[in-house]
Amino acid sequence: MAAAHGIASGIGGIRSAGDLVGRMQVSRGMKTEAAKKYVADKLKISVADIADPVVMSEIREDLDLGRVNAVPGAAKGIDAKFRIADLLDIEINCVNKFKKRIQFEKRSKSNE
Amino acid sequence: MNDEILTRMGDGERISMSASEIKEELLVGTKEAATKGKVPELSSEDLDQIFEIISEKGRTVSVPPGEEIIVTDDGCAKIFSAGPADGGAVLPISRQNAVQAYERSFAADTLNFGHEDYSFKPVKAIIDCETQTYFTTSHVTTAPLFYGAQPNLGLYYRPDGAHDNPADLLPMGKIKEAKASQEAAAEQLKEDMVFVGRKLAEVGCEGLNFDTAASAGDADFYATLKAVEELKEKFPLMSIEVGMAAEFVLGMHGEITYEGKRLAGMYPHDQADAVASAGGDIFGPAVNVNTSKSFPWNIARAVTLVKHTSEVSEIPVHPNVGMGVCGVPMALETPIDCVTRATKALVLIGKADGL
Amino acid sequence: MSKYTSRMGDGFSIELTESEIRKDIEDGMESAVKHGKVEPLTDTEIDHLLEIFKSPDKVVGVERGKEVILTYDSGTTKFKRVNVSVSKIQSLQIYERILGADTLELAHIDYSFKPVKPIVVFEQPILEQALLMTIPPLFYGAMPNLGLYSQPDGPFPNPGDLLPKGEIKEARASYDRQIELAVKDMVYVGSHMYEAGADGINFDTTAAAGDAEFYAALKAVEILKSKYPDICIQMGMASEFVLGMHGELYYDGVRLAGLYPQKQMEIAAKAGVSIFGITTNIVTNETLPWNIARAVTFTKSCTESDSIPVHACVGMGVGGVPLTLAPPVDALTRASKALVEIGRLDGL
Amino acid sequence: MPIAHILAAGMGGLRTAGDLVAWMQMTRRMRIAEAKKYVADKLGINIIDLSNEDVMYNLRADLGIGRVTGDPGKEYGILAKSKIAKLLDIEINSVNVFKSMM
Repeated sequence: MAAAHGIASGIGGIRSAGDLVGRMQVSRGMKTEAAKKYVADKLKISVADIADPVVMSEIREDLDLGRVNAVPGAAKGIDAKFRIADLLDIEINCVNKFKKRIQFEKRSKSNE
Repeated sequence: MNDEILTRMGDGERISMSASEIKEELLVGTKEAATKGKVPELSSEDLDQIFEIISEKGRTVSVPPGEEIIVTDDGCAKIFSAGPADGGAVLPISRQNAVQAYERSFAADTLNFGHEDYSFKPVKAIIDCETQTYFTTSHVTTAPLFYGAQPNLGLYYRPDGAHDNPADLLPMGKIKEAKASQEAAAEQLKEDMVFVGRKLAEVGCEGLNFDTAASAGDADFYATLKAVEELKEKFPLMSIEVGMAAEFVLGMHGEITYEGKRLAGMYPHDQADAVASAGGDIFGPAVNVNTSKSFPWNIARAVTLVKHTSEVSEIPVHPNVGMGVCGVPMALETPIDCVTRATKALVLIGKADGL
Repeated sequence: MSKYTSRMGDGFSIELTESEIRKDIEDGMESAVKHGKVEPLTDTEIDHLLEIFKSPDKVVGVERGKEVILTYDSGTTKFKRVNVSVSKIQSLQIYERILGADTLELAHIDYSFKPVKPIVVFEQPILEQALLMTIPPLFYGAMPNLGLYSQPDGPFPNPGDLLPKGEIKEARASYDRQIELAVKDMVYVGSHMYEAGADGINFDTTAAAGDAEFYAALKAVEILKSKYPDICIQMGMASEFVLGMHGELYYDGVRLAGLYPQKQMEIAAKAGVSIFGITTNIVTNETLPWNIARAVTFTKSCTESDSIPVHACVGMGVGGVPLTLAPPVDALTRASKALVEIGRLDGL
Repeated sequence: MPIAHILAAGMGGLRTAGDLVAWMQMTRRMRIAEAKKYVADKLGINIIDLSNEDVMYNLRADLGIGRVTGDPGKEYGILAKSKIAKLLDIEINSVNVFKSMM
């Protein structure tokens, strides 16, 4: 059933920008139109391109946001979410937790 | 000092003892078990043999060829895919994958899987999922496949279950009410165990493991025995293993009898007799570990109780040799030196048929 | 006169003429208007629905640019239930990389908060590992399922036994105590999973046991939201109408018994819910056009107001999907398209 | 921990004859010595060889009762168990259920 809904009306997850629009609903409670516009603005693309796997595939590759094809060396999980949080200017719970676990701020400071 | 031998405490802490200290601990341990369980002490030859096992130089020890026994377990799938609280490694593989890995990669004699919440009551709600998984897994495995769950009578008391909690009633002196509550809860537990057992038997279950039986005392044990009786009568081909929670059946009720024998206060040899009478095929005794005593003390104690059970039992005896039972220290990362020494002693001196 | 293939609410295939479809659409809409006291569809919307049902294609889809976010109930258990031998993490990876899911959901096979409580420590490390290797937002989901708190499963007298005997006061007292325990369990599980890094908690099939369950879920949401202001909470409903099993429970001055979707959503938003999951029931002996028109009318009443994102529950027997174990894709995709394009959903 | 038990005292499952001896405990309640003798007699080998990989690996292939290596085209799972039931003259519940479906 999930596959049929995905085909009929889903944005397409990490094939396109579905997860990014989803993030805006999850993090800011945005309605779909507002969430799509927000993401499109951040990506500097038109709203129509949000669900386009060809456009989004290139953008995801350029920004290293994780792609549906598990390309070697490319972001696949938490590293992609680090970038997504920065890109969309949102807080992601597990990213924050992960930062805490690796003492991210302390390390960043010592690297400066 | 050259004669110092490395061993551990019951909580896993590494210690060293002299040969004479270990021998003394073994003697005191067997005496303690003999007094409590009203069973014979180990002979001096037996104690010498355990001493030899403890003092072997190698980190791990094993039985000689030809003396191997059958290993049953309480949910091998868990060691791969369950959470650390259950001793698991949280590998991202399914239960079926885990069982297959256990059979093919670790060459286990028997296999076992169960629900994440390893008790019969929670299994009832998802029985279709469990029977389906059992059915397909049994078709792709060759070694005998058990399904395991705990009777866990505690789930039938408030706040989780429907019956008044005896632990609330007893301190108030409401003995009669506590007994009535346990009897009603035991009846419900038995119904659930028979329901789950029946569903599994109908898809071809080869073995059902009632694990950690009597954890809530004599009423828990009674419900288990009654369920075994009923299931064995209906499905004689489904083998039943009953593993115990502790060496001693707590008399939370106090007056429950099975075939004329009072269940409260039963030690392993009597428990084995009750399980065999009910129709159980394999009995798993559990002997508690005292964390403030040494490994030699604990293993001598465990072997004493298991040996007598093996001598009098009419069915195969598979001691539970897990964390905190039958000599294995009470530590989440159980030390392999003690695990293998406990295994060897229980098999060679305790005359276990399996583990 | 040409006929169009459609289905009944139980999934059986039927043929309808254009006028029959139009009549069923109007009747289904009327049913929603009458029961939910909501606005009817416009003529243009009715025409749009008609076109969806007249389409000869087996599978239909939304217009380009109108795609929405998909959330999932009982996410990982779907694989286990159909006996696909993969772990929960593998299931999530399949959702992410094979199905192109916008969001993910981790869940226990016994999909209620109460049974999760004893195994929450097993769920946490799975969630932690899944979070490291997946990208979309990850929910943890379970049902409030108040039924588990009454006898024989739970500790309190069963209102289902008390009510037929006329013991109304006793039944209400039992509900009050059930609410207390259920809130505790929901907050316990929700807190543990959020602390482990979940992006959100999904309260699925809420109010299945009526107004007492709805009240308990709202209270739990309120507590979680005050503990974790950034938490995303999705609340999917069990049905279009909150059963008044208790009858006298109020939240923020509003009586919960008898609430239809629009009011349910308003109350949920007040409690702190971030995404509302509207549910509309199926009438199996009515046609698909009747059922979908009805679902769309209810849905539009929620999405028209300026509120939180609305994701419809569009599963077996709800949201216009026939009540059958293998829902036909022609019916399912028509429900999907109609609810998104006319119901103006934010997701489903 | 079960892996430590297997190494210290286990018979070796499909590597040797561990599963066969287990079947006898489960279906006939045989104690370990009796079960080993029964299986050894059925296999026509010495008891000591029940846990001898050198003997059992080839014997399992000859008898078609499944091997730990899961050889392609050879018996495993329910098919191996149906042959084990015949070999040991026992009834295995899953095999009976499977046969009733055929």
